Amino acid sequence: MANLIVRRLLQLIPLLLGISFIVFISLHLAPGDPASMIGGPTATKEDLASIREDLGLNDSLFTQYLRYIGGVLQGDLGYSYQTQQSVTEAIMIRFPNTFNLSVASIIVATVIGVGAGIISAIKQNTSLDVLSTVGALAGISIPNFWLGSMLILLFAVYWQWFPVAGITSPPWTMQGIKELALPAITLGTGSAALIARMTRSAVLEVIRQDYIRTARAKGVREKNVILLHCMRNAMIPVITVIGLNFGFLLGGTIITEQVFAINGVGRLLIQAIAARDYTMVQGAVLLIATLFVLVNLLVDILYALVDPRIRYE
Amino acid sequence: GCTPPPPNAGSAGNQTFVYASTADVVGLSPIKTNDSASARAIDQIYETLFVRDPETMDIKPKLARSYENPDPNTWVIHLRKGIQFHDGIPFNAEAVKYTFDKFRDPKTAAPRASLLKPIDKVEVKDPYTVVIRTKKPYGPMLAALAHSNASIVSPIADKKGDLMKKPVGTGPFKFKKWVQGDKLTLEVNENYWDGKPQLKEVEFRVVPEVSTAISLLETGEVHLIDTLRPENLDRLKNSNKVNVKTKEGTPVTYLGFNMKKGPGKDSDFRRAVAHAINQEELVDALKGVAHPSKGIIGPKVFGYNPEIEKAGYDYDVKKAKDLFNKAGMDGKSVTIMTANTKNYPKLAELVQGQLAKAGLKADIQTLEFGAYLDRNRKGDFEMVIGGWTNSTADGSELLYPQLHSDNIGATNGTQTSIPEADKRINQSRTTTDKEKRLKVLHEANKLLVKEAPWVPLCHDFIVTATTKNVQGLEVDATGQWTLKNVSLK
Amino acid sequence: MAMDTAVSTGGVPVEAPSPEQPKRLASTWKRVIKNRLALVGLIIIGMQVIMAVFAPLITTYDPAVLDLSVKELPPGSKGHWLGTDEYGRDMWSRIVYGARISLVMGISSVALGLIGGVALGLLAGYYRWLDGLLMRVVDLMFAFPGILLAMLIIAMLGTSLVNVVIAISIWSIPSCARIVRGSVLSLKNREFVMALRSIGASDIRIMLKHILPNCTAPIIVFGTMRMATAILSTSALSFLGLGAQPPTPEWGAMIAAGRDFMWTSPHMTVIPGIAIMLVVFAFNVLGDGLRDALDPNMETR
Amino acid sequence: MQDQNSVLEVEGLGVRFRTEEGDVPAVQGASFSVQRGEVLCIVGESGCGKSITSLSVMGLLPDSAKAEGSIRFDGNDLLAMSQEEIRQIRGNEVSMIFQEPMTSLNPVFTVGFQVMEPLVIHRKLSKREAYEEAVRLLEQVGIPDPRKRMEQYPHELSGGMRQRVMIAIALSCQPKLLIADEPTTALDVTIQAQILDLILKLKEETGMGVVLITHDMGVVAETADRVVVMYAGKVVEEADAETLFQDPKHPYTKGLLRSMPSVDDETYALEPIPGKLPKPGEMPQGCPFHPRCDDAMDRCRVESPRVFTVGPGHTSRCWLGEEEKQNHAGKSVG
Amino acid sequence: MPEKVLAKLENVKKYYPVRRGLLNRVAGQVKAVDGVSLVLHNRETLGVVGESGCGKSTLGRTLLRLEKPTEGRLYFNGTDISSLSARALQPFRNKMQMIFQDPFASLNPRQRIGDALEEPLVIHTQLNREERRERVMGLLEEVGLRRDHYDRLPHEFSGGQRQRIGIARALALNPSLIVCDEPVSALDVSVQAQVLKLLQSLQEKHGLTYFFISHDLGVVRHLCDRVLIMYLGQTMELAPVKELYKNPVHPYTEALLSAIPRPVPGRKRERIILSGDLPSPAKPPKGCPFHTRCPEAMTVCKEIRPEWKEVAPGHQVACHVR
Ligand SMILES: Nc1ncnc2c1ncn2[C@@H]1O[C@H](COP(=O)(O)OP(=O)(O)OP(=O)(O)O)[C@@H](O)[C@H]1O
Ligand SMILES: Nc1ncnc2c1ncn2[C@@H]1O[C@H](COP(=O)(O)OP(=O)(O)OP(=O)(O)O)[C@@H](O)[C@H]1O
Ligand SMILES: [Mg+2]
Ligand SMILES: [Mg+2]
Repeated sequence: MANLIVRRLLQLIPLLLGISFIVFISLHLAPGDPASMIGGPTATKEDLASIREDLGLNDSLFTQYLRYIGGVLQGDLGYSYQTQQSVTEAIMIRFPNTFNLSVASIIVATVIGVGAGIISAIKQNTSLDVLSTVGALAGISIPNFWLGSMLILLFAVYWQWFPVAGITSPPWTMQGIKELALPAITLGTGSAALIARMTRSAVLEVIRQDYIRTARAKGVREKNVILLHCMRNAMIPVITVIGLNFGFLLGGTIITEQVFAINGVGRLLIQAIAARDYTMVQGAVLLIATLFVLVNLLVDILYALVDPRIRYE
Repeated sequence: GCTPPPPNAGSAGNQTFVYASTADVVGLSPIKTNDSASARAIDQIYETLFVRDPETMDIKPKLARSYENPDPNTWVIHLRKGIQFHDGIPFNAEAVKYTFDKFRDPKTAAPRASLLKPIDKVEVKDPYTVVIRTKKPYGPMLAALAHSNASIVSPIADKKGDLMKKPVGTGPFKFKKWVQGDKLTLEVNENYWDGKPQLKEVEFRVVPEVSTAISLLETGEVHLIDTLRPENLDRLKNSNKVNVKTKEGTPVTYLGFNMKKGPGKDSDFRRAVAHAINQEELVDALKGVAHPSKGIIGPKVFGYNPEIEKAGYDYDVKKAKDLFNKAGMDGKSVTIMTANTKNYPKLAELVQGQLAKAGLKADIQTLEFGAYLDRNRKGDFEMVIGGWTNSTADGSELLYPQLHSDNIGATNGTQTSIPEADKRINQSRTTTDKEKRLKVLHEANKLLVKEAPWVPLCHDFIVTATTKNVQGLEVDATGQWTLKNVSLK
Repeated sequence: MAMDTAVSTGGVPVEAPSPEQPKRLASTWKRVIKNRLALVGLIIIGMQVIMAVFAPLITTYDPAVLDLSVKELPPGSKGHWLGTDEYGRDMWSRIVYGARISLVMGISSVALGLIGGVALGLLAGYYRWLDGLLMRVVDLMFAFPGILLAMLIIAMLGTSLVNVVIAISIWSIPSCARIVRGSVLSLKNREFVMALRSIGASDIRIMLKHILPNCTAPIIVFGTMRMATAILSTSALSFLGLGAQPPTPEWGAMIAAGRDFMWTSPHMTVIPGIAIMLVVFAFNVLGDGLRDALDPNMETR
Repeated sequence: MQDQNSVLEVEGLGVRFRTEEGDVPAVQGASFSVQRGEVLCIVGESGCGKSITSLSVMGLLPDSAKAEGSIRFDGNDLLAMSQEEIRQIRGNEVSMIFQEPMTSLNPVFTVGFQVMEPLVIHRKLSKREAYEEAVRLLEQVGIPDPRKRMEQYPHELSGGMRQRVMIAIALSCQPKLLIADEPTTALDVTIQAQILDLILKLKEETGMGVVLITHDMGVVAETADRVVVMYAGKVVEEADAETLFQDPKHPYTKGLLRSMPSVDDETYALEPIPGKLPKPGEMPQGCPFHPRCDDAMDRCRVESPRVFTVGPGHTSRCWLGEEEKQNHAGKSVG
Repeated sequence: MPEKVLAKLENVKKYYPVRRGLLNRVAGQVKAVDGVSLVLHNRETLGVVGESGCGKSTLGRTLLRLEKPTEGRLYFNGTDISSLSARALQPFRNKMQMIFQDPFASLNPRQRIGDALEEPLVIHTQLNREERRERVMGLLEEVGLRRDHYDRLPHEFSGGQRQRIGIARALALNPSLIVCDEPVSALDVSVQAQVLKLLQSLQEKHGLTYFFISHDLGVVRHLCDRVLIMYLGQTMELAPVKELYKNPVHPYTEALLSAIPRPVPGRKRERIILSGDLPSPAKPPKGCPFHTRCPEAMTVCKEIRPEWKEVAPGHQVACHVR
């Protein structure tokens, strides 16, 4: 297990180098540069020239990349071109919000998805099954901004059960839970649909296995057959989907963050791209990639916990 | 409870005012920023030597007491006494000199350095008198000094700290806390020289989605929003909790031509387009929150003369068709470039429809703003829909950057180079005589409207929405406001 | 010699082998339409295709022509049974013409993504020595934020439908590659692959003729699910101002454009939303049906 | 007819599956009984209905199946019981060992958990007692070092071990009836011998009735007291083991015996039964075996044979049986 | 017995790496085949018997060069093919074929039978479509299938029919050697006999050599000329079939023979019941691999691997005890 962790973390290094290189190149290929965005539409040639000089954009690409990577290797993600603030700090302000939102949405998605998946599997080919399929598909096909705005309109403006937007309190307080509720539902429905479909097929697969018959032959109660014997096995593929989704959520969910005015990584990233804030984009992407790898690692570790056949030596 | 205490709970002096902006504040130094979200905050924290009267648009002293021009190249400015920065150091001529010198220093790389470029030297005559010298007379000097970016900063604070993060000015509110991307909190400046404001705290919340901001306004969690789009108005009109104010403003939106290549080189083509544009219809489609004017310099900008309306091309589809034929445009199509921000895509669609009526097929190419800016600077387009906010409300500051040949390759995206116009624009800049300036600006305006490197589409309204209990908010035609006199009832 | 007198279907030996290809297709087809949900999906898609093909015949308005005198009419208005949008364009015409664009975009971006993903997945699954390298590339693509990718492509290549399609298809490559690789890994160890090697079949032949056809089930399921994501991605991109160019009646762009009118004219978002939902639903149930019908073992079960 | 000594009496059991092609019979009119301390073998080719028959006894038929007839266990009709009542019996008084030792144990639970489960459910033992009992059971089925095995997962055991664990589970509540569905098919001969010996030994010790399902006539010969031969969902012959091998009456039984290569006789000529087992939905008219039968008569093609008693405790479902003079009026069910 | 040597194995080993740990290093080896030497004569049937996992299939696959031997030499028709490249092997492919244990798994479920049978002809011959079709029709009839089976998919056949398809595919290229990997163990009792008879008649007709893998000693006795007993990747005993059944020398062979259930009721023979399970081939015991279960094991068995020696003409065995 320790071996696995070390290996993954080692693999992270070339991955991050690769990503930072690609991001660097593509940002520089994209039209516009940080100076032009800092100067804005009013900037004259002189203005732009002095900003470029100030930011060191007149050096060769190679020098710029080396300078950046040199800093990163020393643990310094650099300073934002646009706001001149520490990239690490900027990310650390946003990350907790994104993290809380991701956890909340994945909880919503898992509860709804796994529940609906089990029901539609054990009631296979009944109207309940069809209903849950249709519901799942509806969940995927509703755009997040639409659902989000509707939820705000109904639950925050009309009934005023939840606050409209923003995160002000820690997630373990009542107020914090209320603040996370609507965005988490908005994000959760999409993932719930996938999880439901995955759970359904996994349960159907497992329920046909010989050991389920064995459990029944032992006289195990049907409820336990499903929840204990069946789910423990069916969870294995489901965990992958949940993990993958969680990885994506951690990368920031621009639209939901925007609709619910959540100060998250997704918005940071998109603002940074819009501002051609090279260092900030790099920093955010490196964080997202790292998280993605870590979540995958977590999934692998969970695998081993759920499925004893998997052993990482 | 999930809603904050009712906004009118506290008595005066105990109130928190919340403003929602769609964009995050980039930074809090007037020297190092050039975006409107930052400017709104800077306007509460810092002050300028001069300000524009929101009603009359006249420029009057603020931190300055008075000024005189011993000669057209010299501005002697007398400062108010007894004003302190938030950090306790006194406001004086040294501070002004420091601020302007820092602003103009190329090493500072101030994004709006061009604003004070005409200044040659800043001298401290006595602790409360500064002398600003220019090489050539500079007409829009006062307008420039009234611009947010010309706010005076505390030299001590700037030298030791980072104004971007911890601003120190003389304004009615001082910095308290800033969570980047989320919320900026200001608190009242107890020692404000011009009378203590009634609000205790001011919050700038970032709410990127306008419809969410409106919801917040309706629930009373936010008191002011000013980035409304016309489409939002119908919703707000039905709300009994919200006041919407509209007011003619300085920003102009235009349809520009590439004057160096493509069909835009042909003046017949440009006139044809001008005839094909129906401003009334555009304004109507924008729910009336814009005003039609044929002038490039619009009604709220210094240099406007109502005469200009007669000089413009009237809406005449038939003429447009003829001229298109004359320009040899049958069967050809043009591309209109625009940015995916503000009303531009919407106007592009409307313009496309109007051109189609006159027989010209136009394709729209909306670009992400950075790419748009890049191509605009390079003049890489056929036609463009763009805008200029006129934040100094001075015609010279519109025509010089946008349509003067000096700025081709930068702000003059249409690459307009009309020697006659250049001359008038230069004159408007190099005289300090107000009447003379008005005259030459009007002439330049007329000339440009005739030559039509731009076809003005509309001049925007400034739209603000507040909760009903907000009182004393005065909004300037450039969209600027201060909360000094605001209270919640 | 012992003869296996198979008592198969009726037992009447069919001597002359009939032209087999149409027969296979027909039987797959029959099995698809036997599945009621899949049939519904098929009908919906059929209708969309008809709408797309005969758009000029079944609409009375040009979807791109503005008529500000009739803007924002609610559904059920005279002459515009689905209402009009903010520019007075007929919603029905826009939906009908939008079917062309959304279907083509959805299908082509998924198809492109599948081509890339299948190629990567096949190679990685089949060649152990390539697996490590290719999977790291896939990881890289996975970890690279999709929206950044889209924005970069669009910032570099410009906002056009083709570029949106490219962005979305690149986006689906890594998941597809992983799915295909998984199936290939398990298929590779099946005995029939060994059997093919024993008759001297080349790797290319085994991969393309034998392994690939056996991966169709997961590919179909992935592809049809991905259709939903693809069509919705265009709406997300439009929301960020990066999608189809106006006045193109693309459904995602229509939803995004209508969001400012959600309170006053909700039909501007709801109608294209329903259109998307129907397509997504149809493709998914059809995909399920198709997978079952293509499964050669279904009959024996 | 109630036999004091019999644990299980199956009469006229029929199982039908609802499928898309309509109702398909999998078992038709099967009757047999099992005595205490007796091993009844059910033989027949794959797909002839052996497993379905045993699953009916366990009440574990899939939802799409419908059973009719009567299955009396200890005098009570299992088919008339509620699911909950049957559950109480399952794993307790009747238990079952399945064909595939590799897949019949749940891969994610320890061996200990799985052995203890029925003890907790049926015998209501505490965790601790169940643990000790499970260790005892593993020891009983010949698993060395049982305490260590308790903590292991199925994949860590060999096939023979796993099958022994399955037997331990099945025996945990001292059932009156053990059903073993091809318990050794997946194992090697040397291991198979160990397992069969174990089952027989345990039967001797506890006196339970055993139903052993197999298609290996060798296994039958070595273990069975009585044998039921099934073909295409029907019981075609029943006899005690000795009789069946010495004097098989049904042509299918005869064919089966002839098509087994002999280990001891190299001159033995293989005589395969031609043709193949018909699919359940495509049963030929008349006797299901007639297309493959050398002795088939015209009558066999149209009329399904009745069950004839052809000797003491020896029945055969074949028209040839009618000619046998012992004309005990057989009852016809098919 | 025809004497001509068709194939020869000299100390053939096939180890599979066990990967684990950081960077997937090879941490150990499964010795699937561990030093097998033997000769295969023309037109004979060599039976290979052993428990599951003892390396029978691996040996068969290595013989056909579907796996590259880790060590040792492999001759076919006098040519050393142990290290030829895939391309250089191509001419040998049509001379050696395989029939697989699971007839269903060995057919591509989505390929029509006709196409599956034509595939070797496409790869190895210049025949055109029509000629190939004719050849396949002939093959179908030869193995007892009907011409109209050409267009069917594998799942539309019964197990016996599928195995006939596997046989037809192996025959398509007129091979001289066929490795039969448990060709009947997945079949029903009554069908198994049909297939065995078919294999016998084909051998007579085409002069085939069979390498016949099975764990059913009854089947082997019936079909084979010589029998090889394997245990944990090693050869235990090799003898002509009659000799082996009459005079088993190795204790393992004895146990195997005694454990076979005989279809003769009442005659409960004394069975040699071995204790314990098959050790893992990744960690085979030192010395004689069978010593952990051998009722007659001696100390020397635990230390030294017994030699492969001839105890009677054509009868070889590896055991210290005998
Ligand atoms: N769920 C099901 N739906 C439809 N038919 C089924 C189902 N399960 C079994 N059958 C049919 O019932 C018949 C009897 O099956 P059963 O499993 O009892 O055979 P078996 O004798 O145990 O065979 P084997 O030796 O292969 O285990 C088979 O023909 C099978 O096709
Ligand atoms: N490709 C492979 N990679 C790693 N190990 C393998 C591979 N193929 C076989 N083995 C191992 O080699 C050993 C011998 O396997 P092989 O398949 O030859 O046995 P077998 O005698 O044919 O068994 P069975 O009777 O079950 O078919 C087994 O332990 C197996 O796990
Ligand atoms: Mg069975
Ligand atoms: Mg094998």
